[in-house]
Amino acid sequence: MEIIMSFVIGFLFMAAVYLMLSKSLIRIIIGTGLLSHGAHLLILTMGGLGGTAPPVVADGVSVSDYADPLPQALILTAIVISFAVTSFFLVLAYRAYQELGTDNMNLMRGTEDND
Amino acid sequence: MINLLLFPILIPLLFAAILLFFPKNISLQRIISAAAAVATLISVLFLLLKVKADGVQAVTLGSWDAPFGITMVSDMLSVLLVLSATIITLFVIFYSMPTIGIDREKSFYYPAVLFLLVGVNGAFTTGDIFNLFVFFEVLLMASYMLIVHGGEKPQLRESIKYLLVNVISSALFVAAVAFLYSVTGTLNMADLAVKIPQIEETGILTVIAVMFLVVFGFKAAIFPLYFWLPGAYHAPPIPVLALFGALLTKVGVYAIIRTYTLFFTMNIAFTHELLGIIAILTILAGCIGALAYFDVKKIIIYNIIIAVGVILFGIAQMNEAGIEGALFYLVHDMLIKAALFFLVGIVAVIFGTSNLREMGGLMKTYPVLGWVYLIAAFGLAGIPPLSGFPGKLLIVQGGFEGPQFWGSIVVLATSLLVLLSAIRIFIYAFWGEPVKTVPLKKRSYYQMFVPAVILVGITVILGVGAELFMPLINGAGEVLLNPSIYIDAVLKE
Amino acid sequence: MRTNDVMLKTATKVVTFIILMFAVHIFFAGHYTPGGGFVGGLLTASAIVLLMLAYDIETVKKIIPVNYVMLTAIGLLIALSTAAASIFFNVPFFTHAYDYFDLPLFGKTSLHSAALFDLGVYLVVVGVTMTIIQTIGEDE
Amino acid sequence: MSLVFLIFLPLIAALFIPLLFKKLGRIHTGWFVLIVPVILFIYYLTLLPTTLEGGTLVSELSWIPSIDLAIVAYIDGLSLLFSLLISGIGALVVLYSIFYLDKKREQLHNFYVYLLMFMTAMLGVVQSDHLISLYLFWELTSISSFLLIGYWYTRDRSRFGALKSMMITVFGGLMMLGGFVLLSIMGNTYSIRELIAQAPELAGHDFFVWALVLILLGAFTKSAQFPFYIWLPDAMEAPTPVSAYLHSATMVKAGLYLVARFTPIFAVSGTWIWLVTGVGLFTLFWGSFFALKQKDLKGILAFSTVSQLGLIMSLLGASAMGFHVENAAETVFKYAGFAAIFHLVNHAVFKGSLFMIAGIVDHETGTRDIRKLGGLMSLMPISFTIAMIGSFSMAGIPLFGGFLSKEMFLTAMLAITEFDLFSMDVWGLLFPVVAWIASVFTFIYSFYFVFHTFAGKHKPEELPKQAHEAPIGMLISPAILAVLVVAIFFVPNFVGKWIVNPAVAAIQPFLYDSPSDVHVHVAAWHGAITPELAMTIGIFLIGGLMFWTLRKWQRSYDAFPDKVSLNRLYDHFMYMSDGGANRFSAVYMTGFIRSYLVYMFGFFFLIVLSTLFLNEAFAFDLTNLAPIGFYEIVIALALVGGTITILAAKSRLTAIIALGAVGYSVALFFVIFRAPDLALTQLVIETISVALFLLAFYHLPKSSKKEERIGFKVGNGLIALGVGATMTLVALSAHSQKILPSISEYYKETVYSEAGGGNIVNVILVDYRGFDTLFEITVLGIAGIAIITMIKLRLTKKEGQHENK
Amino acid sequence: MMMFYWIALVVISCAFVGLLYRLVKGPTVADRVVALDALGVALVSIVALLSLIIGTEFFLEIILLLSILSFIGTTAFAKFIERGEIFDRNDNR
Repeated sequence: MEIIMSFVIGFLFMAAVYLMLSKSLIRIIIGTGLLSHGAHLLILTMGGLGGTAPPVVADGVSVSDYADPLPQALILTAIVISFAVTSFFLVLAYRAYQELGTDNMNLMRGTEDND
Repeated sequence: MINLLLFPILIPLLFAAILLFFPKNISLQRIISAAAAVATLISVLFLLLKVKADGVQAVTLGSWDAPFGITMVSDMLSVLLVLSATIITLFVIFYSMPTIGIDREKSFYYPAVLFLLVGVNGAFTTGDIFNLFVFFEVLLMASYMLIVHGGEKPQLRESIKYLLVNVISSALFVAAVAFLYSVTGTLNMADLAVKIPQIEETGILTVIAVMFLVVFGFKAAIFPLYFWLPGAYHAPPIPVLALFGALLTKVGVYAIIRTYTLFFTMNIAFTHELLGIIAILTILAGCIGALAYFDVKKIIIYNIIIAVGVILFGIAQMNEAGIEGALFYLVHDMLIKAALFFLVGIVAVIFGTSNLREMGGLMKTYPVLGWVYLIAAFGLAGIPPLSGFPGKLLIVQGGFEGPQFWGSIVVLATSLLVLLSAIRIFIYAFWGEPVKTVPLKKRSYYQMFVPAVILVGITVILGVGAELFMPLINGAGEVLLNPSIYIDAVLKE
Repeated sequence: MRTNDVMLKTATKVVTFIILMFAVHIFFAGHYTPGGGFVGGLLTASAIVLLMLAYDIETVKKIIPVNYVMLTAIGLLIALSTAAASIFFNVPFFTHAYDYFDLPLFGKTSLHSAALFDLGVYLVVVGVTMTIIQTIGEDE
Repeated sequence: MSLVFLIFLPLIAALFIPLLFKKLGRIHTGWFVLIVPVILFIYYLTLLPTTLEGGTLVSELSWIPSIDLAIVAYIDGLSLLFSLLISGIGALVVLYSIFYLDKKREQLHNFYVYLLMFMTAMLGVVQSDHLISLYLFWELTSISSFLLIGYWYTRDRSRFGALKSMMITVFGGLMMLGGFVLLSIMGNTYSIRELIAQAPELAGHDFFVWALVLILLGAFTKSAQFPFYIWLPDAMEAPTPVSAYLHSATMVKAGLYLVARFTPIFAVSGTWIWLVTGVGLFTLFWGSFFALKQKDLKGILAFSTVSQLGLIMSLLGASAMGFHVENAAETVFKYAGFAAIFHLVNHAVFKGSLFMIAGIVDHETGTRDIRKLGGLMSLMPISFTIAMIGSFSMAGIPLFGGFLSKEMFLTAMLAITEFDLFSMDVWGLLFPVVAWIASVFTFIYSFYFVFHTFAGKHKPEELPKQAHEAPIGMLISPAILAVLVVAIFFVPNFVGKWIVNPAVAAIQPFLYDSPSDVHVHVAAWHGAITPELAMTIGIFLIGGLMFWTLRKWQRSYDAFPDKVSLNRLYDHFMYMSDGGANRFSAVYMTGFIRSYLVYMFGFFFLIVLSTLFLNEAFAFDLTNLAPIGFYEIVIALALVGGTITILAAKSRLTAIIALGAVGYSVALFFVIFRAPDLALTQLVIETISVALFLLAFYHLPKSSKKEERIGFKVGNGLIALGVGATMTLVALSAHSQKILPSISEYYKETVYSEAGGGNIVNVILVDYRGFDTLFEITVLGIAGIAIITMIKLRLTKKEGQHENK
Repeated sequence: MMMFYWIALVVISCAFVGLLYRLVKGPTVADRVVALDALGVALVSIVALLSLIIGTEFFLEIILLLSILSFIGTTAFAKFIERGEIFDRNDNR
């Protein structure tokens, strides 16, 4: 399963990068969303997918059956943080559109005033 | 007080949370934020004494044994960086008061600065690789807020790029942590340092090490990952720029230093050679930028990149001179960059522009500013006996002793370009025929000038009185060169 | 345009309480079964959002007169002080204390300082989520 | 008195200058300043007997003992000679400047602070025994020279000259520092004396030639040797007292000092001898040749200085030959070292006076253009006399000090032809020939300088001011120097014994144990027509003839194209450093985030993939895998399908909904892989995110239909493929090389017993790793206030608040 | 019994895919909303079936949560269609 997941994750990263290279801001933000999905799944996969019971103490489950709880905790933290960042990014995009009147990144050239 | 080393993180956090209750009361915001920075500073000084007396301090949070809970570790390196960061934040708060504008002050500006300090201090102190990620996010989130604070057009435009790059680097960070966890099964840095040498197949670890280099390189703005920096740093107002320029890239640099000396040492011939080459390229790329633009802010901004290269070059040598030089230079660079940004900020305010070509003749009206700037510029370029020199000397020595002979020559030669870029500001803004300036109230001028002068004064002391600091730098270098000190402090309590 | 949304409003009154109850449950259950302050907080926020949907922002502000930024700050302070309490006992930061008690009605219950920390998390989550939704909602 | 303190005496005095200038503005500040060099000069004079005996003095001020940095003042014959020059000429220059610079119009406090700073720097350079303190003072001389040249900072030429001199000399200084560090690594000490003591061992070291070349770069740039001399003519923008002091008598001699000081270490090397002698001689020729092209009085002097410095440099190079010759102290090879020092003294004296005269001419006539000058002889008789003495000494005419040293120079050059090491026997003949030609030109430009200014027709209509003799005060200093020029001719051996011999002994310790061993007798007449005398006579004849016909052929200098000159090279470098860098930077700093991302992602996957394969880290292991279930495959397909939908989506709404679908699939993965907490959180967050997406993008216009170019798309696709492949490959390898057990077993075992909880994930979050959570909610909190400020605080409407506008 | 669960799962999955198609394709927003609501129900069933298959009770919270979210989501969407905005600033305008 881990092998399939590795490919899925690679695919997610690929799609994310492709989207981030496009000029539309919303596609870029969607790309960041995919990127974090990929990263979260990666942690889970790297922790091993072999557990047969959720990591919640229950009767009749031996310790080795639990799924690895540490990656799950890490993912939880990472999810929350990427949620914060994504919301910020969305509002930023919203404000940028209000001020700059575009969501096209090509029209948002920087201050690199090459004189 | 076993928790002493947490105070530099918790005090600003506490005060920042308190500040959220009355955003509109400016005077209270100012007083409390300054008080927070002072209190933090005091706690850092105590911590410094403690570390100096008793060696590396470590506390494992929640009383869980070392690899299982999160460990916070204060060795001399991290204390020094925390100290510099706190000093700079304190001065930035003072400098902000006359410059940042009432509207910004009413909109959670000071809490954001304190949150940034929380993140920076935390990143310097943590002993856990995932916790490092969390602190990175704290400081990044605060920096996102500060960079867009005010919502001016360039700010909005540049913060999108800044944000995007950092989101990518965060995702890669998480991925890299996942890989590392997969191979080693642990997250604690000291534990990693114990476990990594047990692994015989170093190949995959080398790959992971390179990934971490890329991840931290995004933050540290190494070649070719620095492209986001010039635009992003150009957008926000000067105090924020000073804060960013002095602190943010240094966190990335610190992370590289920590990981590359503590546990990614299994394949030095590959990883550190690579680091050295990248460092040299970073210096060169920074030099091109520093010379290319006639904009006071940009010139100093690109000098950040150059300094990053110089520091990493010292680290890449992995010998005593190189590492100690890099550490000295790191501390120096944080202070001098803040000071320089303060100074060019005043210049930009006086002229109402940051374009060098529209400046001139300031020497007639503000001679003292000119002299202070000149001293800072020479300090930046590493002219003895100012603070840039001892570090650079040691780095060059390290390079000559190490494998990268040519690197040292490049470091030396590019010092000239650094000097040229910094002196160009002097020649264009201070010399030449006077041009029209924006009238500036004496009071607000001094409110800006005094913090700048004190910071420059500190760098001068750091250079002339370098002997006072050398034991600290030595102590920091010793831990980096002998990871066992760090490991023992964390794992055998 | 005024629309007739009595159905929605009536349903909301009931559902909001169900959601809130569920949120409280999930918050307290977190230590032993899936859940915790984070999900609890988000659910609470969803309940408030539902209210906002059914009524309007001003009304909801009147019903729940809370400054969400302050709520966030309070949450942060609670979490921080729970963790920091250990400083006064000179044990490492974040050292939790817990014990089992026999309470009437509840039976054997564990009281855990971690729950207090989780309360901080809960408040922050509610505060932040609502801050975001409210500011965007008002700006439209 | 501590020597180090004396070095810093001028700098300490400088601190009081602004105060004196402000409070006692009526008295020219220069009078206070004058005290300092006079005190120093007198003190250094009292040290002469010590060095005559070969004695030395040391004093140390530690700076950073931990890394062995200190300021060590060390006086031997060589240092003392230079110290005397610095303080002596310094005193005369200050005296001169009192009359030269107007106390009302000039910013004297700045001027004298710079000048005193320079004095400290220069004393430091020549007295440092410690390599790093030498470097420190070396850079300080560059800086003070920068400030002095840029003294009239509103003039474009001043700023240009200041920057140019600093760029070139600091470059040399940095290279020299590199050489110093190499030396210190080789010898494990920063002390020059100790390095000299272990000179033989150093020669075998790998770094030896490197150190040699780097240090020479420092010396050549400072002493304006070819091709680095170009800064010196531009430095003439400085006030004339500065030119007299820094750019003829002292600072430019720092390079000579450096070569002299390091001769004992490097003399063993043929590279050293070739480089120093060759470059010196070529510079001598080049400078003297182009001096005649100049139209500016100070320009002529600048080129003359370049050429004279070359002369001394070549002598110093030749002096190193003594190391390779058996019993050199008894042969003709002994002359070079002595001649070098002797000429250095002579040059300082006559060139100082000439600069002062040039200043006087400038001051009294308002121009330095030699084409406008002429016939000043009758108007300014005293100046003319002084100028003539100086010029004749420079030309090497008897009765003036320059004759003696010039003749010794020819002797030394002739001696080279007899030297049979380092292929000198083949090329050696070139040296006297070049020396002779250069001397001819020296002769011509000396005459050119003095006679085209003072003789010929007076052209008052071309002069900005009515010319008349300078005030007496201004003439004192040059007159003193002129007297010295003559005096040296008559008592050369007195000067030799007290000043030159101790210095020579310091340069050539391999020849002499103490100054008293130096047996060089200077005489104007050797009792017969020696080859060198014949050469001198030849110089006079040919030189005289050519000067006579100067007007006819001087114009041929214009044939030298400006485009290929070294100045152009510098200008080009400076252009490259701004305009060029700007254009180059514009190529990649496009401001488009896409380009930046392309570089970054490209770098990322290239570096990681190459690391993966270079280190043979790729591994693929099928053991230890979780079984593949049917349902997992379905979800994976759903996820991939959702992603493809996003990629292909034409409308935003579709893309957003598809993102939601992907998020829900991820949540289902969490369900399947036994992570209920994650699934819960993911579900709520995904829902809220989708809502936020819709909210934020509800206002956007319809996305533009303009498609990106196919080339871009392919490029993007390749980059994306690279990153994706990297992640997959590394993930496979990392998973296949799970080597150590995870720490999470601990959590499973202790969660109930020690942490008092049942949900391990939650307990990790609030307890084991609660610290993470604390700062995770901090991040959330910051995001909250960030969003609220972003929406509420809008400064753009208020224009002109920020300097970006 | 397990067999039954699996069959149910497959059937619901098919429904799921169909609903997804409707969600993406539209053509009207109303179609999408209905699809979304039905998707929520399908998702609830899927998770429920899965937890039966795995044999754990810890997914019950997920089910409850999903239904709540689906309710709120549908409501929000419905309102969006009707009013053109999701939140009212003030009802009594």
